[in-house]
Amino acid sequence: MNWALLSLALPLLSAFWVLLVRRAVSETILFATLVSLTAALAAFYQVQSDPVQTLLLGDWTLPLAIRFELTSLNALLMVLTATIHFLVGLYNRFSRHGSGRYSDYWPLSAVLHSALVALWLSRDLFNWYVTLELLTLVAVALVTLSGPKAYRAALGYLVLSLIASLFYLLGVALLYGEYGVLDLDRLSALAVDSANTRLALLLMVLGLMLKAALWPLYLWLPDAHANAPTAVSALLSALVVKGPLFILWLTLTQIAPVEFAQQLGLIFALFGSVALLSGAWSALRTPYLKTLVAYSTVAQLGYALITLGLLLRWQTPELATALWLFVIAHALAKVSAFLAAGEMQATFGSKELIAVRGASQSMPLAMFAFAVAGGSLIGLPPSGGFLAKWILLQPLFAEPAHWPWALAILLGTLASAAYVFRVVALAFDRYDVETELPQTDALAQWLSLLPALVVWGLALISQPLMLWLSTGANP
Amino acid sequence: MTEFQLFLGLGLLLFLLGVHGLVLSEHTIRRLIAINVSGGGVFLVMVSLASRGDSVDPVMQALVVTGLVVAVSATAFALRLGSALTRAESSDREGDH
Amino acid sequence: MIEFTAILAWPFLLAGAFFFIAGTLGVLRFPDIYSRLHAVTKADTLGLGLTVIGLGLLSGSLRTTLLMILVWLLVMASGATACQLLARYERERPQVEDENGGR
Amino acid sequence: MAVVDWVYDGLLALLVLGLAAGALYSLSLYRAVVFYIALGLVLALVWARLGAPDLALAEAAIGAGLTGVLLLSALKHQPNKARLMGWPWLPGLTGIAILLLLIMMVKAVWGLPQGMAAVGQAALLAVPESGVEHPVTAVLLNFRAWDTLLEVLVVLLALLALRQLTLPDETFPDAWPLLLAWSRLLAPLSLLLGIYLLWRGADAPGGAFQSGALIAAGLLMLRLVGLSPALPWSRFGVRLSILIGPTIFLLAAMATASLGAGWLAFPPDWSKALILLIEVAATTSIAISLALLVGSDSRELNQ
Amino acid sequence: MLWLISLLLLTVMASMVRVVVGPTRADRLLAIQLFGTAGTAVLLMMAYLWGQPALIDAALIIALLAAVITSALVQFLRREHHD
Repeated sequence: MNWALLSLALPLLSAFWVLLVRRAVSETILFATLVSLTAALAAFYQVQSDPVQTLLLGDWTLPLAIRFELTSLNALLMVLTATIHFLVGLYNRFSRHGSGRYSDYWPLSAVLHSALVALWLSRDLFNWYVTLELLTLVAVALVTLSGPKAYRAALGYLVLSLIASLFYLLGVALLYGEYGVLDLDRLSALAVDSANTRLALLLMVLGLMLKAALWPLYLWLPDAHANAPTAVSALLSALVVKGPLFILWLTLTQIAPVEFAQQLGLIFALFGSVALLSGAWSALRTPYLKTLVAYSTVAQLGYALITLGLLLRWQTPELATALWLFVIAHALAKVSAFLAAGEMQATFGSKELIAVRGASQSMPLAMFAFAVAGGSLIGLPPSGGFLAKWILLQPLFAEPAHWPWALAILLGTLASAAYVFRVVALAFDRYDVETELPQTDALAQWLSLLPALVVWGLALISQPLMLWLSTGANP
Repeated sequence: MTEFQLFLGLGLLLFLLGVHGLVLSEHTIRRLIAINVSGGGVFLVMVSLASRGDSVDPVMQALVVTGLVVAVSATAFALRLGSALTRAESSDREGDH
Repeated sequence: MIEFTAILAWPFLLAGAFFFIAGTLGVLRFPDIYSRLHAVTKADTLGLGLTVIGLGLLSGSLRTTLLMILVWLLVMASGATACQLLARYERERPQVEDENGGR
Repeated sequence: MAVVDWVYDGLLALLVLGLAAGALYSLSLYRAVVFYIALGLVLALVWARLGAPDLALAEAAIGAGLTGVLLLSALKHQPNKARLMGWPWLPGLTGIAILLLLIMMVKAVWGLPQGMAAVGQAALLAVPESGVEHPVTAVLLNFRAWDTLLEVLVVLLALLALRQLTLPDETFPDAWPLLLAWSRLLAPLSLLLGIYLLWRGADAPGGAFQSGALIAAGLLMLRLVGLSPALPWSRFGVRLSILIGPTIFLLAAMATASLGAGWLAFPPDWSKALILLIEVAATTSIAISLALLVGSDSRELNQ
Repeated sequence: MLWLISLLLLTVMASMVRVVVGPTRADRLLAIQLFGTAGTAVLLMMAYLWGQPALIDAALIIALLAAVITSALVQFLRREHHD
């Protein structure tokens, strides 16, 4: 557990340090992130021998203390968070289009890192509320980094997020009123099927869905994610929306009465199917490159929502493996997609999609990164995205009654293929000879390719990965 | 009905009214007032739940203190963001002329 | 002894409440802002002062009474200052805007 | 319950409701803001009524005071008349929806049991071991100190977020002599009262947040009349005072994790001193952060 | 004592009419000032009634902040006329 705590505290401490001394800002944060990554790996290694570690903060006894829990799932999520933070940080440091070495991107991203780790570790409903607020404020601050043009999107995001937090908080208060505890395990042991419990869970679900931008409460996402600086879009899409999803999954699997969970599950699965198609449809129609990538997040979250819905509907905890594989694969692929898209947008000097015409010749690496990431988003074998989809589809194919869901997922796959190819096809279009080749930045393009390679590399460790996820995800 | 139920119901009503106000308004200050009214409702629910016993539940009180501080920080930032937005948009408009 | 101070305290409390009512009536009934300013800051401050005396007699604790007197002094100073500031603001305010139009 | 209790509770509830409606539905923004400030004051009375003096203190300082100044200062940059949304049928329709929702929600929560929650009882039992006598302070700075650390971080984050914005200019007219003299009196008074609240926090209602908010209000008062010195982010001392709260808190957590019993497990002999140290640092940070959050100048922060 | 508190609450409620009808901004603020005074009186009575000395501190804070708000508002309003 101490390794996990180190991984939690270091980014935060380094953020305070660089805010205070304002020297070697990017280097300090990158170094701290690397150490934090190492610590997360150490924690992950440790958790293999001791699968569920708990820590009662302040050494108080349970119902009073806030509880941290370390399983191989959240250790893996910690590794993922640190990896992505590090990779995006590298891009932001070395790309010409990054935010600069001294900008507040650095301390803010470090706080984001710590807030997420705090969220993964915590098992306390109210503590989650505070981490969610923290996450919201960091995310909004990061969005405003790109200047006045992002203010409207940032404000919309903030307002919706604040009201979502209140929904969540009211739900927590009602649960506390009924059971008198805030700890997840305690609640799980005490919870019964009552009108108050249902109301409380419903309020929490609404708040969390809004925060995680799950369909139909996703309307704030495309604006906020498309208007943020590139590195920030990558962090937001890859990591921030997954935090509320994690809480949603834990509360519903642990606390929700079975019948209620099943009803919710059906709704989730339906919403997820709609999200797949509507997100893809919007991605197909938008004229802007980064907005397309942002809408793809809406669509991809549809997969997570379907998986969560079916998991609740059939009460099959095994599906959690698929859920978290989706999350990990999507996070890595989306980082690549956003970095590549942002790099192209900045190089061509236009946010229009049409600007990438001929990019396969002028910026082959970035285009390759986008295509490779897109491959995982579509779910081409043997990428991480494929792995997740495969685990999800197996039980669906097994029974004819489940085929409609399989059909929805296959349709979603086709739709995501359509928007990925929309970009790729344009890039392979004939390059306009008369325009000058823009100055490209090879290093930045390589950096945008890295996460995509990692997501395809997941296939190499698919067996242990599934094992880790399945042991960690079924407490 | 006891007074805890009176204030519990009042809190829920306040929460809903705030949400209602939020849905109906498109103005930054109004929206933030609505959010804070909603927040007041949630805190009212929490405190009325805390006051059920013989003495008042200290944990719930502490949670509300935390909630208040979080709310005021977020509100402060949101209001200033709203002012910055108004300024940015008015200077944009002047730039167009 | 306690009984005696308690009996003594109630007239003060009642008189305090009376002045609060008077102040509110003034705010509601007086014709213009300047006289309303007077109503609030004088009558209410007096009402609070009487209440403090009454409560001080009831509580019988010196520390509490001193604190309450501090509150009263603060309110009195604040009332006097607010009265001056608002009156001056009203006097210097450009009288062009339409104040009845739902401002 | 006696009749008088009902009259009294009913009046409070009616006031809350009326003021909330005024704050939400007034056509004029200025009026809405005034209603909201009044609502904050009544909520403080409600907390007092429900037996939560800590909250009464916090609400008076934060909810009514700071948020009031904040809303008033935001008014300038916004058009005063703000219509509610266009469609005429919308308010009525949503009003009915609200009513139905309320009935459903009240029905759901009606049966909640009486009596104190398990965590609350555990907290009251553990107070003697916490190093402070006041239960709420014990919860905030010991039992659930991790929440509080994150909360101090939220305040810092709001300030960092504000740093990214290009803000409109804030200039005030020269203050009248009376106002100058008055603020010269009010500011030290609020500082004094803030320190008093912090000091009382260990064994009575009060504590870092209330105290920080009050001191921030004093700083704001000075700022409004042009007496306060600039607190530019570029100055090391300013950054240090803003960061000291969360930093000391985090360092305490790390120290207890590596040397002592565990993350934020204060050793019994030290807990009182540690809590005091953290509280003083947190109060400093909160006071300056809140003052800057509400009243920072356009150039003060972006450097 | 509770009756007395209720009476004060009633006067507060009545004075809210001033916030609605105005007519000037100063009038509306005046209602807040009155509110602050009556609120402190209510808190002081509650402090005595339930033996909660902390409520006197709350009264002190309200008195202080009502003053801060009035002063702040005067500055804000004057600023508007200046531009």
